[in-house]
Amino acid sequence: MTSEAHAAGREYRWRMPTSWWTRSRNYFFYVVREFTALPLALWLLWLLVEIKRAGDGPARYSPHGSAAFVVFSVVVLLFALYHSFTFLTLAGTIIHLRVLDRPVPPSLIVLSQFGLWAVASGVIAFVLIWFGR
Amino acid sequence: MEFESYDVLVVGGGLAGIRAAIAAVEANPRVRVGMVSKVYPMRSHTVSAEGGAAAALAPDDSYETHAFDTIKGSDYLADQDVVEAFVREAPVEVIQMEHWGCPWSRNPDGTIAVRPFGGMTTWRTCYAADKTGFHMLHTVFQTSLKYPQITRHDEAFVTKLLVEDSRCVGVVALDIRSGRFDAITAKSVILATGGLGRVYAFTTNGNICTGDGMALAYRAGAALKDMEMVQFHPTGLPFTGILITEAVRGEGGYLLNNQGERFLKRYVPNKMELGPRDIISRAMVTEFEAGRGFDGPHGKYMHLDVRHLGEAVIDRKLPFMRELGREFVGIDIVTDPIPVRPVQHYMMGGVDADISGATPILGLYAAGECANVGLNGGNRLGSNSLSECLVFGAAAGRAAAHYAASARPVTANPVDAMLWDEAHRVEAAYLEKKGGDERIGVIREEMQKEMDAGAGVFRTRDGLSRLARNLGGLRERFEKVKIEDSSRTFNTEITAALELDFMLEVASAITFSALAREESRGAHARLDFPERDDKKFLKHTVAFHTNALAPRLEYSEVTITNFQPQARTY
Amino acid sequence: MIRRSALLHLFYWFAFAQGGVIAAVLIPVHVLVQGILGPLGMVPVVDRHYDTWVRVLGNPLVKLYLLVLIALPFFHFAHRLRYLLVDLGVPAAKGVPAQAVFYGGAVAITLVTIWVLLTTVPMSFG
Amino acid sequence: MPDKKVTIQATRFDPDHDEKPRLQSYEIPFSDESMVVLDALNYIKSHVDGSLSYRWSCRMGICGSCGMMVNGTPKLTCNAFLREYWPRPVVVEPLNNFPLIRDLVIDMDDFMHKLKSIKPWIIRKQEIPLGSGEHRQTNDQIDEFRQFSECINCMLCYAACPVYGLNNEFLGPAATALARRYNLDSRDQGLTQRLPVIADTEGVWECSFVGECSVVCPKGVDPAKAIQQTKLDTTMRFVLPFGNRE
Ligand SMILES: Cc1cc2nc3c(=O)[nH]c(=O)nc-3n(C[C@H](O)[C@H](O)[C@H](O)COP(=O)(O)OP(=O)(O)OC[C@H]3O[C@@H](n4cnc5c(N)ncnc54)[C@H](O)[C@@H]3O)c2cc1C
Ligand code: SF4
Ligand code: F3S
Ligand code: FES
Repeated sequence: MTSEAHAAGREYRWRMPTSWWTRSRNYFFYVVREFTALPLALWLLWLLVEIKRAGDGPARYSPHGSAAFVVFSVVVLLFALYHSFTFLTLAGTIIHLRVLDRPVPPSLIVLSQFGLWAVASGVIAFVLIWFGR
Repeated sequence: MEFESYDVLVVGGGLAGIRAAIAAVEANPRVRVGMVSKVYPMRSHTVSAEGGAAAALAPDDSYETHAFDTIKGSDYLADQDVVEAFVREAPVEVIQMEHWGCPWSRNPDGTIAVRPFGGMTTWRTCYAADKTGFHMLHTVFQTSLKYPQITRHDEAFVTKLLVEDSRCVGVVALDIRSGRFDAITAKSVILATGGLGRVYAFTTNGNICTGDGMALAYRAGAALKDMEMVQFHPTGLPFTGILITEAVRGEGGYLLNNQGERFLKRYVPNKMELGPRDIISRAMVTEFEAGRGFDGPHGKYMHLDVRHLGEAVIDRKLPFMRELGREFVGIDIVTDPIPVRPVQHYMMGGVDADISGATPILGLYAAGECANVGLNGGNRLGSNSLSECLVFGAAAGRAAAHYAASARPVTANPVDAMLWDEAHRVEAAYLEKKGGDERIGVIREEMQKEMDAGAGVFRTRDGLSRLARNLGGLRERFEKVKIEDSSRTFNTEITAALELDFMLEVASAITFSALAREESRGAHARLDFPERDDKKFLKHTVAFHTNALAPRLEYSEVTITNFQPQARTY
Repeated sequence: MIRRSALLHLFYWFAFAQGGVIAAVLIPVHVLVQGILGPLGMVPVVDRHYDTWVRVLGNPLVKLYLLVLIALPFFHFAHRLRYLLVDLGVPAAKGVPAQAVFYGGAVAITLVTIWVLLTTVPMSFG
Repeated sequence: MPDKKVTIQATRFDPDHDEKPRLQSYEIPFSDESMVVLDALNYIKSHVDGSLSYRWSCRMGICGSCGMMVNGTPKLTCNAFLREYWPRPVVVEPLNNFPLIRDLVIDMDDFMHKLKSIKPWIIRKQEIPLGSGEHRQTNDQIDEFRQFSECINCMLCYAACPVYGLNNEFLGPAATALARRYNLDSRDQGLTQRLPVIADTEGVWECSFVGECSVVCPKGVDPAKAIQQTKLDTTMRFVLPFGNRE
């Protein structure tokens, strides 16, 4: 009788179809966002192999370079950018900072995240190329 | 059929009802309280109140001025002892709400801020942006969840009061979800069922405001007081009737006619936009008649202009108004004037109750908009109603808990029979009836149109007599109503029928009370009797239910303490 | 007080968030330079030549960096893929065994990375 | 446009007679540009089929009772304009992810329990007496939690959240937002009492930040933000050296 004690037997139970994520664009992009983990993981494993190969000796050392690998990397890059973009944007909604007792607007946080990303990418690219001469 | 029993049963989960439930528990922690509501409590119509709640909190304010403003606003029909008690309690209740978490808007020093409101001589309306009722309702509702003594019956529709030897011992409620009738008994019952705006076509009130509690009490033998006093708010959006809060004028908005003129200078020159609602509504209708209104697809309207306030003020103080403008009219109030016209808004009349909410029926109390404790008289001042729900909700809760402590328990025997009778009455009238060809929706719409035409801003004997006749006709047609829904589960057609039944009841109480008051006072403006007549009508109209359409009318004295009636000019 | 099992989720989430930042900030440029520009010969890259690659890999700071770059994101990936499986209708991915597999996997990859980094090129501060 | 019509397809389900829900089509006059989906339902109930059941009250987007799926998206029907769908038919279904009681009416019990479980009231170690007046609170302090206090309990966010759809035990968006509303209120001291519920296994950790809850929220509450912030705050309490681990 109280709302706490209703018999729920006669209700129709809604079931989520497993294909729920194909039903709206937002859901689809969410699944893509989560899926970025897989290609990124594979690429890091490749990097690990590349490091391991440094033990092969000067004569037998052969870095990855096939066309297939480049194509794979291009695909991974797209996923990686999508991951970075979504992750850094969303972080802006999470981080709740106060400076001088005033909340920092989320847009500023997002901006600084992207700034950090740009700087880090620049430095890393420089190092990778500079020491490769 | 089940049988639940409480010490105190509250009918209504709005601001008044929940405040009463908490007050009962705080008065006596051993009291078991039941709370019945036909919608989940946070859906109650209190949620739509925008402007604020009045309390003499500001340092430059005083109880006397709040009392005087309220009494003058009521056109001297308020009971002055009630008003005096009210103005003292209101600040306490506002602070109590603050302690429960209500996000009142604040002054820079962190104290509760106040804003100006119509008919108030100083700033005394506490507000939570422009969603005051929403925040207050959610605050009390969420706070009520912490009391294990309170048991809720959500989505249960009260169809009848159980009265035994002129003592109220509970209610019969239809559990909407299961379609089952239950007797819920209690040593005392508090009605807090809100207003009746839906008897009008053009109203700010929600779908649930159908005057149920008033009709329930009326049929049980209690009286309805001052039912002719129906408030029309000057600024509703045409078509939807959505309210544009008085706070818009409080914050400095202008009312303009089609000449671009602040026409209120002819009606309330000293107050302008901050005049009381009844006078401004009449001024607008008068201007319409003189051809100075705008013409729209939904009738005439005026402009409410806030453009000069600037975007920053609007976003800080009136964000919900901007949202409503954008969503429901497709305008941005920062750059466009808002179309508005008078709209039914509030019921000053209601169940005749004393200062503690007690009615002449033993164990039956009433609070909030469904009650008439004598606070509002002929015209309620904006923002007094939310405070009224708090002050008199709490008073009724305490009085009911006190009464319950000494009352003898309710016996099952007559209750069972009454439950059975009531369940049969409703089933025979709606579920099992054969034949009938009238649609609920059609009768309701006709009633609403009739009420708008006959019992609106201005009234005449002819109009009211015609309305009375037509209500009689509608009552007959209602007997032939057809229910298409045969299900027991969540049958909202039955509840709509029950509501229409109640509305026809209160509509006739309004009509006959208005017909008998041959003067103009407060919201009751008779074109055939344009003057106030203190000799004959400084009295409350008290209507009793009869078996005929017309009630039996009596009159009772108005309590006057410190403020002698004067002419009411602004 | 938070329950122990919930506390575990707190640490998973913490690792997920840290790994996510690392992945977001560091990975794209590595993929671009080492996976695309280098192999296409558009710029010289350190891992395209045995000598430069070995010289850099000997640096302990580089080793530490590579550990962070490779290992931490796997805690992020493990978390995401586990939740993705749940979302796609594999409730078993919630259970303790699945937690052991996914986060255990990330730990395993961390260990392998450490092993590779320690065994391939000896440390040198040159 | 005197004769404009609009087709409404509404879910019908009566547990007394039906195994499962079905759609019923109604063609009704589209007489005014400002008509909303709820007006269409009201027209049907008043003039075509009195047995259609649904909830509504305020018609101004504040009572939170009229949430339904409109063409597959959770919406307040009093705020969903027909002109945005016309001339295509408008499909009106009950909110996803909830048990269905009747036609367009869903079962709210689960949320009512969850709401209570997060203790949505001010908790203080020491009450201050009424006589000593109000707590001082600046508008800045209110801004901390204002957004999360705007929730009208309309359940659109629950209907949009796939995680809730898969697991009804999940505390979910609105309840977490309300918990955060109280935790951020300068008058409240109840965080440690709420943590065991919000930071439980079925609490914030279940959320995988789909974010759709915030997209559909009609009041800008951003419950997704409330959840992620709760994750971060709670985590910091445990991992920072001087965090309060109570
Ligand atoms: C748009 C709008 C704006 C307003 N703004 C202001 C303002 O700024 N300031 C101010 O002071 N006042 C304002 N008012 C007036 C004020 O909001 C109301 O008078 C007040 O909220 C009424 O509260 P209540 O508790 O009496 O009733 P309600 O909040 O209407 O609650 C009624 C309760 O009774 C229950 N109920 C009704 N019938 C039954 C039944 N048969 N069985 C079971 N339960 C039943 C309902 O479910 C509901 O829970 C405004 C009103 C409107 C419409
Ligand atoms: S958070 Fe938004 S969508 Fe969810 S219930 Fe509250 S108002 Fe509705
Ligand atoms: S949609 Fe659901 S998964 Fe989280 S961010 Fe919102 S609660
Ligand atoms: S009817 Fe109240 S929110 Fe739509």
